[in-house]
Amino acid sequence: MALPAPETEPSAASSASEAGVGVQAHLALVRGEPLLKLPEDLYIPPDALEIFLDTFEGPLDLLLYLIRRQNLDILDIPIIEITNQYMEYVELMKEVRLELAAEYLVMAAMLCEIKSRMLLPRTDDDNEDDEDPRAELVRRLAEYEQFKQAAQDLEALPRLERDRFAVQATVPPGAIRRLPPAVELDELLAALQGVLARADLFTSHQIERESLSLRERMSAVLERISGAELVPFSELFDITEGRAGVVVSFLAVLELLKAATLELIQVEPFAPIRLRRRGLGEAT
Amino acid sequence: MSDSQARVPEVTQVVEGALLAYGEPLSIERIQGLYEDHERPSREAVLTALEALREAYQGRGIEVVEVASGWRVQVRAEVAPWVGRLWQERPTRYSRALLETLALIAYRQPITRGEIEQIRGVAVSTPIIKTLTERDWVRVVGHRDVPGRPALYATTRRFLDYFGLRSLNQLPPLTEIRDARFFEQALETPPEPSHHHGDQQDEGR
Amino acid sequence: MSDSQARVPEVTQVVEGALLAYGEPLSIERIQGLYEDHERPSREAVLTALEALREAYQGRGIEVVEVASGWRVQVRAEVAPWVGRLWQERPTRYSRALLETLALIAYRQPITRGEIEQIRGVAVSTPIIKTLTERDWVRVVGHRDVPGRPALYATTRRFLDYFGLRSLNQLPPLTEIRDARFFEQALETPPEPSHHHGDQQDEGR
Repeated sequence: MALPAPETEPSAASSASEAGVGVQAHLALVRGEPLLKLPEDLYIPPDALEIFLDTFEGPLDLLLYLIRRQNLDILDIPIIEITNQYMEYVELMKEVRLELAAEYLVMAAMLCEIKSRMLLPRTDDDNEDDEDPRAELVRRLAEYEQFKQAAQDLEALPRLERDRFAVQATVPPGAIRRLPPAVELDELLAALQGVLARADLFTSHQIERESLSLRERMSAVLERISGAELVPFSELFDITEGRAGVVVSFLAVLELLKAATLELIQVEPFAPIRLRRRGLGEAT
Repeated sequence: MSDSQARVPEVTQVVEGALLAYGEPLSIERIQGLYEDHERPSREAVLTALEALREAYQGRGIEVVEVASGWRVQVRAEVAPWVGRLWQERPTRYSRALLETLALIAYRQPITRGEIEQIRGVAVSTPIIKTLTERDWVRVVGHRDVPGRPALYATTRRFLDYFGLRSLNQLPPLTEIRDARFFEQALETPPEPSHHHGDQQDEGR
Repeated sequence: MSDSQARVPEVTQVVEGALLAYGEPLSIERIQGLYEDHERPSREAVLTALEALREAYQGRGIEVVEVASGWRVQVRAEVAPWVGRLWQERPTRYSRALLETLALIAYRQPITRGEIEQIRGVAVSTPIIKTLTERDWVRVVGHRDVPGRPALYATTRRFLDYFGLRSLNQLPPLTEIRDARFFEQALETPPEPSHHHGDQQDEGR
């Protein structure tokens, strides 16, 4: 437990009484009459108080501390005594710390409720729902204690970066290559199908009208006319492709002219026609 | 690939190089996957290589261990205190609140934040959940089908790796709740009259 | 610290653990600095340890080398091609947005980004264009002479190679793709083993 070290407890008890005056002055605000009203077993040097209170992980933790410190049986808590001690701490926390988690107050209410139920006389005939008012609290305390221990066990496990260190040998450069994802043609076509379905209304005709060979040729022509120089019109045609090929090339050039990607230059009538990129001057 | 021309090294060499370079646990399958189909060693061959390494590392500064996601080489515990001085900063200590939250998720998974809060008796702070998630020790595995659909948290393989465990079964057992018999009784049946007397002592406060 | 009680391990063990844990070159001084004053090994002792490691690593998957800033352990060149495949895993699949963009470039080339966006109805992210360009499936073949001079994208020869096409003409015409039955037909007669995944999908329908 992250509570005051055991060896400080007995000595703190005596030092608290010895230095009584100073301490009282220090904590004068606590419940009006501070140290004298503190639980007798609250052996905490005043300057360590906040740290001490900080060590509690909530009301269950505080209750467990109160119970364990007195070697009390969790299963048979003297509820009145514990409630009183708990309230002392809560008062103290309210004085010392500005914010007190609401959970502490909820627990205080629960304890007071249990206390009052314990004080009520019981009639023999309502045995049915007459369970020990402490049962729920005991169950919660036991469960919390179990996980409090589990957390400590976890902390004790040897772990990386503290008790174990992973290795990291260097790999010579060049050995590492990252492969991009694989794509199947079907995936590509399925994606296109999706897009077409969405874009059906306004783009379908346009997309379908032109054959792929024309589209491909347009790219090829653009590639051919990539530099700043003028390319003779005739060079864009490969006679060996036959009539169909020539027609496709011609259509490609027309499409590109229409799209204002290329411009056609003829210095004078009947001079060779040449092509170049449009607007290339501005770009370079 | 030029790899195909290279002489295939011994399995032990490749396994050692891979484990040491990767720094994270490697499964047998992952190691086999380093090879082209025609040169791939059998599962047994990889296991034999791991065993050979384990022996070769006897009395050395490192060791081969098996954790949840596979095999890993780590610095031996005996030299860890010296090696740890390589890093100036002390390794982060985790708060009790974080460890308790982690313990609850580990032992009670899948669990909602509300359930954790109920057992701990205090609110679980968002930074704690964030830290646990960022460390990849904990993740959301679903949602409970109740109003608000709260997230269900569970621990990850990396959590096990980090704490050097092969499975959740290797977690330290939860401590028995003392006198479970009474505990159940207290919950299920009305307490015996004798207890009333015990309580009444308190009247003498 | 409890370290002081621990038996000081052999220098070789500490040196090995430190070199492997650190992953970066360590100088002799740095290694010596891991020890408390009274237990610190001499420079010669550290060098001897390094030499011992160098010998121990003969014929193994790793080696000790001295580089500018000190000593480090690295994977041997002989096994590096296999070990390097650890980082070669195929990342997750391409996004639908990327595939749609690629398909549109293939079918509508040369096409500007704006035109792709118009057809898809959403913006085309720069990383997508970057990925496609880096993969050398797509490139800029010109600029449309309109305000802003948008780049015109087209597919490359490598794109054709990757998908096993001799020319774009081998892609199915749009009218066919548009037909909802297209994929069912195509999958009923799987021509190549490469369409295996498709088959399995089909069975699951």
